[in-house]
Amino acid sequence: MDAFVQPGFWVFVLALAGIYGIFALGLQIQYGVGGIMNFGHVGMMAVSGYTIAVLVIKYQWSFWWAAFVGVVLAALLGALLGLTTLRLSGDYFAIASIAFAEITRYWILNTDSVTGGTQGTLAIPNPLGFGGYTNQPDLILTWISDRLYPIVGDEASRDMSMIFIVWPFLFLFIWIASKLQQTSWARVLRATREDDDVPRSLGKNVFRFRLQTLVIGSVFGGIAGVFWALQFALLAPEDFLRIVTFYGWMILILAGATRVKGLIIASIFFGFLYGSTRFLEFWPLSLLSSPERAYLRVFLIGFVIVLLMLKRPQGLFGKRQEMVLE
Amino acid sequence: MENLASASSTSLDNSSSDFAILDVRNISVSFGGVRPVQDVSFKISENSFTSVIGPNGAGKTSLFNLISGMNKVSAGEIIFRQQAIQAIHPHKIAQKGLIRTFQGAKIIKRLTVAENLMMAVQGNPGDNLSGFLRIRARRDFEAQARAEAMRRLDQVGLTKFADEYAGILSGGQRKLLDLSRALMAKPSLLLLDEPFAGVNPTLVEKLIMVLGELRKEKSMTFLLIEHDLETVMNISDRVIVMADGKIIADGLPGAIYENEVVIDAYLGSRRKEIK
Amino acid sequence: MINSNSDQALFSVNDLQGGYGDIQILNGVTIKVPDQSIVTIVGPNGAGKSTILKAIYKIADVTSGSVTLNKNGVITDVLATKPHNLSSIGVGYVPQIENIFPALSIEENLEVGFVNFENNNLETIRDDIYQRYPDLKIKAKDRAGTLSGGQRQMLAMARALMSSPRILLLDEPSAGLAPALVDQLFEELVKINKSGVTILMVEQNARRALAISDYGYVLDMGKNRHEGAGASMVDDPEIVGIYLGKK
Amino acid sequence: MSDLIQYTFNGLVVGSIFAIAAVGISLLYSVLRLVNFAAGDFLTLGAFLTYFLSVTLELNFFFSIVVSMLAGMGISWFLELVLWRNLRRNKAGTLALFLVATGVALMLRPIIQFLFGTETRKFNIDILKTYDFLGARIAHTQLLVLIFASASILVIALFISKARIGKDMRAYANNPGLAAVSGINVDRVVLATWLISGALGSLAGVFQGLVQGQFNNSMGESLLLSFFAAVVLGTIGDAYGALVGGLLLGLFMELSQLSFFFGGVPSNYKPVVAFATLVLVLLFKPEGIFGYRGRKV
Amino acid sequence: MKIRKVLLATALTSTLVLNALPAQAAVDMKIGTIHPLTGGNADYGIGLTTAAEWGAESVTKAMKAAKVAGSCKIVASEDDQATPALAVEAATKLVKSNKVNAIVGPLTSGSTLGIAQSVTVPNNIVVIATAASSPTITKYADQDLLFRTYPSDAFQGKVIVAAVQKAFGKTVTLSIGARNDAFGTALANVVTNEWVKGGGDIGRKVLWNPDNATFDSEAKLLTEGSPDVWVIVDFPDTFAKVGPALVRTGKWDAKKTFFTEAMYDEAVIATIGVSIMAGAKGTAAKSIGVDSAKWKTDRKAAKPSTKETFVDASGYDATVLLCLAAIHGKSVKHTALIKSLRAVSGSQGGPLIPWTKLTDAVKAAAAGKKFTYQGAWTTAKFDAAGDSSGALFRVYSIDAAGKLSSNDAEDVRF
Repeated sequence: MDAFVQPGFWVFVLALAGIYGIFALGLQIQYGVGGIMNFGHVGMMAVSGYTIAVLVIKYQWSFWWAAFVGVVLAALLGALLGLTTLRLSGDYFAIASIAFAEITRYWILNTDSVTGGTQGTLAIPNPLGFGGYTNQPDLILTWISDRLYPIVGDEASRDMSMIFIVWPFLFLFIWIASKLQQTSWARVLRATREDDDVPRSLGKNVFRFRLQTLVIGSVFGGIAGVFWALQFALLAPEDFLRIVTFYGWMILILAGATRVKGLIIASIFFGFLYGSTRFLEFWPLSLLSSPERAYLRVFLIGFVIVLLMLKRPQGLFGKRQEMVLE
Repeated sequence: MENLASASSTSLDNSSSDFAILDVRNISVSFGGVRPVQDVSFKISENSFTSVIGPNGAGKTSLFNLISGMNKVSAGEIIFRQQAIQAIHPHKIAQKGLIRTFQGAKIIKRLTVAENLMMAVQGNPGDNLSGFLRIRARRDFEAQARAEAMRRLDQVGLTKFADEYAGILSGGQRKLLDLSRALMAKPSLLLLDEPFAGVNPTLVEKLIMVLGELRKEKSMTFLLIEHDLETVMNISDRVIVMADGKIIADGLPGAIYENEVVIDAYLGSRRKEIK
Repeated sequence: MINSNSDQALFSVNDLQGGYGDIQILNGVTIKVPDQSIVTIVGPNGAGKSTILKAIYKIADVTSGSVTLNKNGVITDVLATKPHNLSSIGVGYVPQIENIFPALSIEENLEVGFVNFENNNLETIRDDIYQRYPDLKIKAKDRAGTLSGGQRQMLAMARALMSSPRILLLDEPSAGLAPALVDQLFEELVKINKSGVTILMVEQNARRALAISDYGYVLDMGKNRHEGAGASMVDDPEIVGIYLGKK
Repeated sequence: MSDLIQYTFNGLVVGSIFAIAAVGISLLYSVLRLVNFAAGDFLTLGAFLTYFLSVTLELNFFFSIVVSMLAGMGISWFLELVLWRNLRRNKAGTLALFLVATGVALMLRPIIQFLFGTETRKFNIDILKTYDFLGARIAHTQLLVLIFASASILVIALFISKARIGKDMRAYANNPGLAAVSGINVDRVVLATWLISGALGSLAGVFQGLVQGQFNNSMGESLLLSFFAAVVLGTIGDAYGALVGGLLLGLFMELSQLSFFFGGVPSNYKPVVAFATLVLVLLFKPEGIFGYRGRKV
Repeated sequence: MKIRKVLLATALTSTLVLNALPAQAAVDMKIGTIHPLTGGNADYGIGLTTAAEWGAESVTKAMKAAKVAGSCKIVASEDDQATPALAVEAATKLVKSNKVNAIVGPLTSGSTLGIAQSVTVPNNIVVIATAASSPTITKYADQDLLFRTYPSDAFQGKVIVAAVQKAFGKTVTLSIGARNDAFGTALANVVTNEWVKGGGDIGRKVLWNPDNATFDSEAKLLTEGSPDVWVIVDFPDTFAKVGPALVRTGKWDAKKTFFTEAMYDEAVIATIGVSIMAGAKGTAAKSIGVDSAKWKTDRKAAKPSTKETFVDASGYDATVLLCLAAIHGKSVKHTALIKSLRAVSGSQGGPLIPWTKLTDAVKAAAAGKKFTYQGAWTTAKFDAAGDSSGALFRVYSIDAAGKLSSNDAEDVRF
């Protein structure tokens, strides 16, 4: 219990939750507005994260330009995914998108000369010897934590600085997304979620609207990738397994598929759920060995999503109608 | 169908004097062996009001699907304002001013009533992502669209539902909404697919009144699918009768009424006695 | 002539109300189907004809009213019976559209319709059906999706007959059929009826259907509007009025 | 030539397993519109259970397989009762089903690990014995798997085409509305589908375990997307299609390594062949090899 | 608010200071572990975690026997599923919540560098990685906080190449097969480079995905062109699938094959199949003059439920070294730990004390003496980069009965 109430880890969890929140916001725009079930979202995060690492380490770009290019590439990947497979209906598209993300991951895994391959970004061929890619942003993170030091003392950390970077962005993006949701553009998309024929018969190019949504969602996936890269300072192909997309969906469902603002609480809730399962050390669980407690953790994550879909498919904040009326 | 020839001879060629806004030339369609529309041709002149009648399965809705581009013709041409439209996307056809409604009133249940209407307004800068940044233009357009929508709602008595989900509307109210939405698009040619079916008589009268007013404005051409001949009689100036995917009669409403072919098409012909 | 109000009616729909969700289609419909008869329900579009049948099969919702089957004095509450059990109590149904399994062979379509009672046998019934519809026998191994419209209707009927029904519910059997086939179809219905199967059909082709019917009902706006002996209604001007909207 | 035979054999072996797993997934999809993301873990479970019975408890191998198939059926049935039935009643949409299936997979995995451990296991069978066939090396276990898997495929195909419940399943998948009104007991069809897919999952797991020689607890999960690719290739929801799609995909994945195929795909890209096949099929022939144009996808 | 905080802080500090006074003698070492406990590599992670826990227990027992006050405990064992992001999460939890003084693990190089970059280096936490072999770790600017008991690929690769050259000559053709992950590809690259540098030819280089459905096609590729010798870089769980496939090609010869230390385990050889492995050779890190077989039997007795893997002892040594260092420096502060780690691991010489005499080692550490701990896995002798420089490599061979043998005279040292 003593360990449980220490703030440091929760600061990390909160920073990570913010990143997941941005990640889930991308899915939210795609699904909540456009009805697109993208199960390959993690691919966008991988692309932008890796782009940053490669450009900074291999070509000594500025982090910020690299981040910009990373997000653009994530958007392009979204466009490519959409142009090729968005004609497919719901579940077919979902399966195709998983395949897309897996192809991306395998490419990263097997292209050592660019991505560092299995070794992760630390093995990116680099003319200057070993180097990370976060030197520039680290200056900012340090600057923030220096400002925080007088207030929170030793709790000032890189993670806490990350919170001050990630969360304002999350709030900004949620604000933008909620504005976006009120536009006539989103109105058409919400219509396509129910029926293609009506908007089409009223002169709306449904495919273009969908594609735009997919790309915008991918941009948020890409931005999440930027923060992910910043938070972890090292990327490896194993970080971008399809389970990560699943976590994004979990947050989305917790929030209620169309509740943008619900994402804030949902991200925190998910982060807390995910983080707190590392503390299953009290009696009687203490009787289990540490590996056994690790299985329990995975089990619980699965159990929560199943229970949630069974008992409260509309999420914490959504209306039941929205899940049922699919 | 024995009297087909005589039925056709009663048809009026409305298009000879007026400008034909729609010219359907020998269109057919087939799906897996079924041919819902077979070699259908007709012209619709501008500012006219034409009704298409015929029993179930006659191919009326299939015809609408072809004209609006929802399905593609297997053969034939469709000319809308001197442009061939049979091969272009439905949304492009709509953008040209050919708007349709759907049988059974397809409303978007999870949009509000007002949103359903506002979606139909053409030329919205907000339809483009590039328009997203033109905040002023978008806001002005939305305000106008909203005002227009409220006007339409007032016309059909749905004002109080403006900000409710359209899903809560009753069947008849959905029909009103569907019709109003199509009108919001300011079409030059409006295809109405059974707008009155399942609507109570008072509402039907209201709808007919709305359509009548629009006719007076002389800015719209109507093509209507309807079963109720009395209604058809009241508003149309021409009736096309379809059966088994073909046009079996075409003419003035009054003439159609007495047409034996039409009555046979509806009630089934009096054929040989069956023991 | 059979008295339609007879309490001996094999199948009766009593003051049925309902529709789809909050859209009310049926506003109180009463239909009596005497044993061994053919009864036809006609009426303009949207009158709620098909909805009656759909309500029985839980495709449409019922808000009030009842449907009963009186088989030799044993009365069954049809609405309380699960749709898939209706065929085993002797009710067969041929929906208007999508009434066959296109991906299955004709033989399989028939087999799927078969219901096992104590003393009937799949092969015997199927042979019987094949005798009646030689066309189906020729194409027995083909996918039903390859059949023409008329053959499909035939197969749909045959499939329903595989369950040896006491009463057959038909939803617009002539819809979409070429005129020549329509005649064949109605002749076939008479034959089926002669073999002891009661028929309740909903039909658009009012004259021909009424011509072979013992009794007819005209519905309008979800209510009984008119009824009478089948043949007598064929030339009834009132029906023309109801259909074409003349009041 | 011997290369071609060798790779074809390898492909057929893998393909026959893909086929068996894919047909279970495809049946579930056609009947319940459910994309079963937990299918891979059912494979693992089947393999480990068979291992436990036949190696740890030293029971007869075939008996063990039967028991583990029964267990697969039992678990599927249990999940149907507590989970899927309720979700259908709640009118859960595609997304809900996707997420629940993934959730079930997340729950199954640790259970398997908890029950059977993390170690690599192998069945009591000689995995080294090989035969020479026209210059190709045919492994004894793989030959056995190919024979038994082919037999199973035949049985499955026969079952689907001949057994009454198989016909009911296809009828229900083809036209659920008509199936309900023509006397087909829908609950029975759904239950049968779960039982079959549960049994096939276990069976495919045992076969996969035999082919690999040794297996650990991530065996099934890592093959899941290949199964999906097989299902899509053979037309989603078409049971026969899944059988053929599985075989074709297996062949394709192995033959792609031969040099005549763009110089041979490097083996570390082998899974990509499956994913790319999936995307390409969806792209150019979304209806699959057995679907017809106009089928809604 | 602020005043309250200051007061609280003062109160806390004073109690800490008061409590800390006697603790100067009795060190209270808290260690956390990070290994994959679920997922594909869970086998190794669980083995290492259990071994580490046993290591801490053994030291505790030895401390009691040596009448040394204090404690050395594993306070939490975390799961990272062998992914860097989860390792960072786990490390953050250990450091921030459990307030550990040092970390044992992770298994993989990616995770190791991930936690170093984001967590342990910024927070001054000493890490001894248990199986990370990437040469990059050597170069990493870790402020001397990152150690490892597992030999770098740079060593191991050279050792294998030297062994192969000695047995088959420098100019023969070598084919290399490796699992397609961080461990396999990195070592395969080192071997390839070293071999070419030595003047040899590379025949085939085949990388296989550990979770492939079958490996027959990969095996076939690897045997094409009849190379003179093979080097295989794989873990037992995957090679258990690849090995039979290789045998079935009929073209592969175990006698012409070199493995890494992953196969230096008779139980592993038995699992994979003696008939497959018989005649093969390999290189494995070795602890000078230490009975590793005894360690395995002892561990089995202490922790019977967990299956052993080849690398387990690395976790044991890492934990024991950390405990000894804490006792030696009488402090859990990172600066002291770093200094003492070198003092007890033999970097500065001193008498050899094997792991079987832990009580002696604890006594020596408590007395502040310099000595060389001979681990069950390795004699670490941490060098300036924190790498285990004392590693001696044996060249082992597998006989027809699946027994391992090696000749001390052939040992290679770096």
